[in-house]
Amino acid sequence: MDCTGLCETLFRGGLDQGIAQFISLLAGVLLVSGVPLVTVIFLIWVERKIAARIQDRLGPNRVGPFGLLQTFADLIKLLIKEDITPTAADRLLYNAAPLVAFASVVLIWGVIPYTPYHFGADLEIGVLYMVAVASLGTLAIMTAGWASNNKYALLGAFRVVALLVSYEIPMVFALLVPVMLAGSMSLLEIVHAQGGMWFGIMAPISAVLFFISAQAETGRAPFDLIEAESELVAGFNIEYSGMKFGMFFAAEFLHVFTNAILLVVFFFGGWYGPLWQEPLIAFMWLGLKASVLYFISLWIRNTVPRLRIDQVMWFNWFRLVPLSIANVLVIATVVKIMQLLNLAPRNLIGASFGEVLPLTLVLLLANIAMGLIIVGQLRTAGQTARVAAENRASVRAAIGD
Amino acid sequence: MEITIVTVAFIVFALISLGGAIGVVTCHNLFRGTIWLMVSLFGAAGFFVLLSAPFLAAVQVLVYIGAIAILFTFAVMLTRSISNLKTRFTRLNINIAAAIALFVLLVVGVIGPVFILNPDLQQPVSSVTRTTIDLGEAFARGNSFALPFELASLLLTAAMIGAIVIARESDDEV
Amino acid sequence: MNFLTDPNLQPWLIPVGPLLAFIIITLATNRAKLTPSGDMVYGGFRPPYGNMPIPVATNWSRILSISVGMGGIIMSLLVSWSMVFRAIGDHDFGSKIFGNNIPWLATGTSMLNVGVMVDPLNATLLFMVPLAVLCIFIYSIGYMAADPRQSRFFALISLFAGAMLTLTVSDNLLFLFVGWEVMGLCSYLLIGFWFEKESAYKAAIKAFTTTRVADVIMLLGIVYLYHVTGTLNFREIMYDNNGAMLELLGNTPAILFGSFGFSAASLIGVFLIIGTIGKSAQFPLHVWLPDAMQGPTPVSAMIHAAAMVSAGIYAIIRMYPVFVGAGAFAADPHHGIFTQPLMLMALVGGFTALFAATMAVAQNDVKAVLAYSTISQLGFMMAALGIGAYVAATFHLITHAFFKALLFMASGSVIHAMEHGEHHVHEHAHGDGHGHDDHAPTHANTHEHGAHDHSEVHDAHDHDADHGHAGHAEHGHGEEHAAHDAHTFDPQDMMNMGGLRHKIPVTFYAFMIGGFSLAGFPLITAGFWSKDEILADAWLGATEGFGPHAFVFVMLAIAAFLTAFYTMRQLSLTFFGEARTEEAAHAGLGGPMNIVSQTMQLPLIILAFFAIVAGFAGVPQDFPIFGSIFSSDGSFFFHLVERSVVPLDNIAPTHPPFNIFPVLVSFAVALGGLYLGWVMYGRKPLKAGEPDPLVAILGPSLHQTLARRYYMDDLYTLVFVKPSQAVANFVNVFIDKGVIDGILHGVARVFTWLGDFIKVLNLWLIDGVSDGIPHGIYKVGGWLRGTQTGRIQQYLLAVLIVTVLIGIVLAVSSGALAAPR
Amino acid sequence: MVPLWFYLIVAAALFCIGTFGVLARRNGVAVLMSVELMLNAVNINLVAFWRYLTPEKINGMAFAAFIFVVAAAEAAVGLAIIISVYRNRRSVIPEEADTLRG
Repeated sequence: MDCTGLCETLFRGGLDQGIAQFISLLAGVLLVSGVPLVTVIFLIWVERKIAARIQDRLGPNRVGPFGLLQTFADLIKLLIKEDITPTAADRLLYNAAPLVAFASVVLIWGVIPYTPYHFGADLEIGVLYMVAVASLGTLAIMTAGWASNNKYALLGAFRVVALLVSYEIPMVFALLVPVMLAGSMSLLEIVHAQGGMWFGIMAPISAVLFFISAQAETGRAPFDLIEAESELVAGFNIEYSGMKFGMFFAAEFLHVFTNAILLVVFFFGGWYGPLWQEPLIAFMWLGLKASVLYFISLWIRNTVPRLRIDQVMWFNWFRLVPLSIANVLVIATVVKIMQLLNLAPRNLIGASFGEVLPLTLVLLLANIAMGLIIVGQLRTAGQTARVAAENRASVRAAIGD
Repeated sequence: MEITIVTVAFIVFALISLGGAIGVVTCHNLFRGTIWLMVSLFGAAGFFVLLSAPFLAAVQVLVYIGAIAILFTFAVMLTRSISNLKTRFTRLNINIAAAIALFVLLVVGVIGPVFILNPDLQQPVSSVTRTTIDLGEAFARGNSFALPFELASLLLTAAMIGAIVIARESDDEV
Repeated sequence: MNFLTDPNLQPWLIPVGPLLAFIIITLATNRAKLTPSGDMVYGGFRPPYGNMPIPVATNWSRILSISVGMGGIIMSLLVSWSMVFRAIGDHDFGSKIFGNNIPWLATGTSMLNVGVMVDPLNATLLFMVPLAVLCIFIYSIGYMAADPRQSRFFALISLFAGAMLTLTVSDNLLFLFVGWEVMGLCSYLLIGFWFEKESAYKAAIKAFTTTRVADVIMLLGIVYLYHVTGTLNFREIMYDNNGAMLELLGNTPAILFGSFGFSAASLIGVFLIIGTIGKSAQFPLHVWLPDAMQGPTPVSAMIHAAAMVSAGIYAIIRMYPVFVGAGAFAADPHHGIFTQPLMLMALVGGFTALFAATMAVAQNDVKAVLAYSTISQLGFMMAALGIGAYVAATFHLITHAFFKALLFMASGSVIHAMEHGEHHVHEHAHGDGHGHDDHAPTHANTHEHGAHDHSEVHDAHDHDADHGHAGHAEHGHGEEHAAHDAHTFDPQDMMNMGGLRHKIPVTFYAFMIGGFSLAGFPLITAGFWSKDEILADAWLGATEGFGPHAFVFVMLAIAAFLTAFYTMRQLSLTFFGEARTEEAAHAGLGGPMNIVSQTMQLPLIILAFFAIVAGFAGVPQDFPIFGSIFSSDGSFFFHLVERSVVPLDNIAPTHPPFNIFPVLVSFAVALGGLYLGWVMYGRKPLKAGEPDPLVAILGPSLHQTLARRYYMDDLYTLVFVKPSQAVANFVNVFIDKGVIDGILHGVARVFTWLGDFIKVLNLWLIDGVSDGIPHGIYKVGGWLRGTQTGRIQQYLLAVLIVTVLIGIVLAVSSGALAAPR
Repeated sequence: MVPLWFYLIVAAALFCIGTFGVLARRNGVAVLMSVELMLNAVNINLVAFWRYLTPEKINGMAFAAFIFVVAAAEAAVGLAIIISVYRNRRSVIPEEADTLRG
């Protein structure tokens, strides 16, 4: 194992190499897992502020400047709260669930390339790893819902699992597109492959698909029927209190932001930005783009009403899944044809803007065509639904209901 | 033999997978059983990583833990069989004896003479390996695994349809 | 193996089209819907179906079967014509031929190959057959338009065409025989196509059995040939290594009559000729052909012109060198040396030509006349072959095919027109209330129904209205309808016709061309040239004083005279003068724009063209004027066929030098016959009900004899049918009922006694044992089923234990447990 | 370094535990889980053999992938069967589903 950077310094400093390696690795791990922990605290504040503004409120403004410290206050509150475990609960699982939930998010950060040089690990199968780890979250929520031995919790858990398992399918299909384009599953190479052109421009539909399914993965509105307060009191985490609840809470917020980052990495060129590419600037670009997307998701969350579970499922199985499959097929065909025509570089990594331009245009056209088809389809569906609703209403009026 | 990080990791994963397996076959509570199953499968995934098959590891986590195990939890809850059985086992002693006999046979009869005591199978793991890209190409190349791959997809489709048909409430019964 | 470019493989494609069409039509396009048979017309015959629902081909299947059939025949037409023109193109064609064969079945050591070939001889047929068949197809579209079984008709006729083409292109005798037999089957099915008519199915059976007799003998010949030579391939037998095989055949004495100077070649030849006599309806076995007129007219054209009868002659020409023979028993007809086969052919052919011509004179049925003339023309060919003039025979085969097909179809449209007139008459009769005074009202009623199935009936609907109960009313006395209809009006009887030339002019001119060609009208018609060839050959031999040639010449001359006579008679009776019946007065094909009339007239025009020009292909070179015009460098046809012949000098075709006498003779007989016919029938045409002047001339008894075909049928009935029936009756009464049944009953009684005894035995011995065994098995089973607990885990445990045991055994036995190495 | 037979031993143990589960558990779902364990043991063996004996080939990985497919199909169908059996006889105990007893 090579010994560079921190390890090298320590080694020169007279430490045994193995220990030096260990320390450097540990430092890396701590960094990678610490960054999100710190991030989430501010994320919560940001979210609350934005939600307040959207809902025409002030939001937290007492503790600290602009209520910046509000989250710390909540944190302390959660920490010092009594830690209740229901008597009939399955203790082990009940306590393990929050950890798994939070870990499933933090583990994703292990593969995210912040800059060309700063990343936890560059796995050959990064995308797969990411999806697999995310699926652990499902498990955690299921466990939590079941272990807390509460029917509302269990119902919530069922909904979560149904939701997540279903929406994983369009998500993975949407991720197939960047993987195909970059010819690799390593997130680092995917970002490198977007040096010429962002995949979000080559395949906007995939980006949208990923965004929607990510929104569902995190159980944000309009898919927030996991904790549909009005139906099942708080969903799977009804029995949780104190820091365990805090963990779920943090995990959710963090997951949203993580998805924003992933969206950037997969579709919006990671660290690439208009100006300099120095590591720090690159990190800023990543953060900036991620924040914009994060804001959009918050926006949607706070403005869109909640859907019924059957609507959610129908939308997934009858709209997203077919669309995502068709999307993959179309893009694969187009790319192959373009490569056969020598209009597209075999390997996008290191390809310049000029080289990928024709491919981009053609793919964009294909996507626009697909988009038009989808829109028309939705339009007709909506019209029929509206007509049906009006008929129902008129019938009701007729029978004086 | 010297203890390397690989050896340690191997031992850890072995403990995880075997412990999980024992948990699966012994636990009262089937929901825990599913959790144990996931643990065991996670250990297997670790083995795959050690064997430099990261793709398989990821697929293991994704497919087994993400899908199959969740399926099992559903089945457990749908059949209300979490802990509705007084006794866990049938013919415990015979079965234990049979399983142990099988293990002994495998170790003493096959693994021992063929692999342990065989000097030319003691070589360390070679450095050459194949990547996920090779696997993908193997699945796509006609003279390699393309046909089995398609057949596998066919099998999955058939299984899906069969599962739906079997598990669907027939319309006449309520 | 590229079937489209390689000329050696293309012959395979020739029969494929129609055969494929047969399969497709049979399997795919035979939709029929049950419709109450108002009374369907089956060839002018109304079966007493009352209102019984019968399957009628739907329009969809009609159209589809027509198009498929046409497609098939057109395909083979294109392929074969491309082959023919390619063949005519290159000049060393004949020495080299197009052909290809595959091993078919291994007979012991030798392998029997079947294959196809195109050589000059069957190239000529390949020019004629598909064209004629195509015309027949087109014709049947209109002719069968109203038939309830049209799609079946097209299937069968396609199979027929396919068989004919197979026979034509086959390069060995067995393959030829296959096509031959399939054609026999098809002719059976097609003659009996209207099996509602008793006469039709009787005729079918008659044709089938008659030809079968001949075919069996022919098969004997084939088998013997294969036994001697070990091959059936034409080239190998006759043409390859300049006739060694013929030498062999000629030198081996036959197994039968070997002592009477029969060589194997002769015996084989006689057998094959007998086969042909059956197929081509020569003298003793000609009886089936006139009856075959019961089939639809296109079938008559097919059988009597294009396909079947030609096949017989073709087979002989194909095997001609064998007949002529070589070696010790070699013949040289051009120098008066004959083998038995040649003699047989000369005698049979000459006799049949005259014999059939005399019968044709006295026939009143428009198709029967043609049938007999066919027999007689075939006699011409046989005779020509007998005297060695096989080029002339081939030539006559081709020309005859054209003008005879033309004549048949023309007569068919005449009949069609007559039936149309008949319906018109009866609608009319129905319309104004009173039919012919000799017709019962039910009869008019019947025909008013009969009007339905003709496409040119305009107001079929209001008939439909009262159709139902009317049909029910007729259920009771359906039979007498049949009888009634059968003899009320015969649309084929020439005595009922007359004056049709105004009604159906196209048919008239076509018929006239065909008739003149048949009669051998000098110089312009095809028939003249081919007949002249034959006569010239015969005359050449006769001048050198060979008996057979003289015989043939005389017979053929007289026959030709009669031919011209009855042709003229037929023409006059049919077309000239005034209509002798009301039906004839209203005859017609339903207007020129009618699809029926069009499809029925187009082929007539095509064939009329060929009936004239086909002759010019074979004009002798040294014939005055014409020779220099049409065959300045020798007769084209002669050269073509000549090239297909073996290089044996004794049968090398000799082209007789031009001699004025036979030409004058053929002039005389043709013109004389025509003139006589004109004098007797054309100049002052018959009035209605006026008797045939011929009767007066010949005297009723002789005329009756001719009309009754020399009582041949009665003779056969007396000689063959009656005795066999008597024998069968005797066998039935005495042998069956008396002896065999007696024995059987006796045996049965014995066994009954035995059975009673054994029954007693059973009760205490057998039952004891046979019940004990199942009981024991039951016990064992009951004990065994205890192991079938239905508990899967127990099964698995058993499996595991057994596995472990086997594993231990293997581990121990394989020494795996031995000390480590 | 880890020799091949480590993996084989572990896989054998896993297999035997799974066998025991299949044979002994009274609950159908548990039986299916044990089947999954056995399949995993097989998978480990396959990959181990591939990695140690024929690393230059791709077969080991490919077969493991196919085993995943088979496992997924097996789980789906098996659970469906168990659910329908439970629906019909209110029991998930294979021992009690013995309609075929002779």
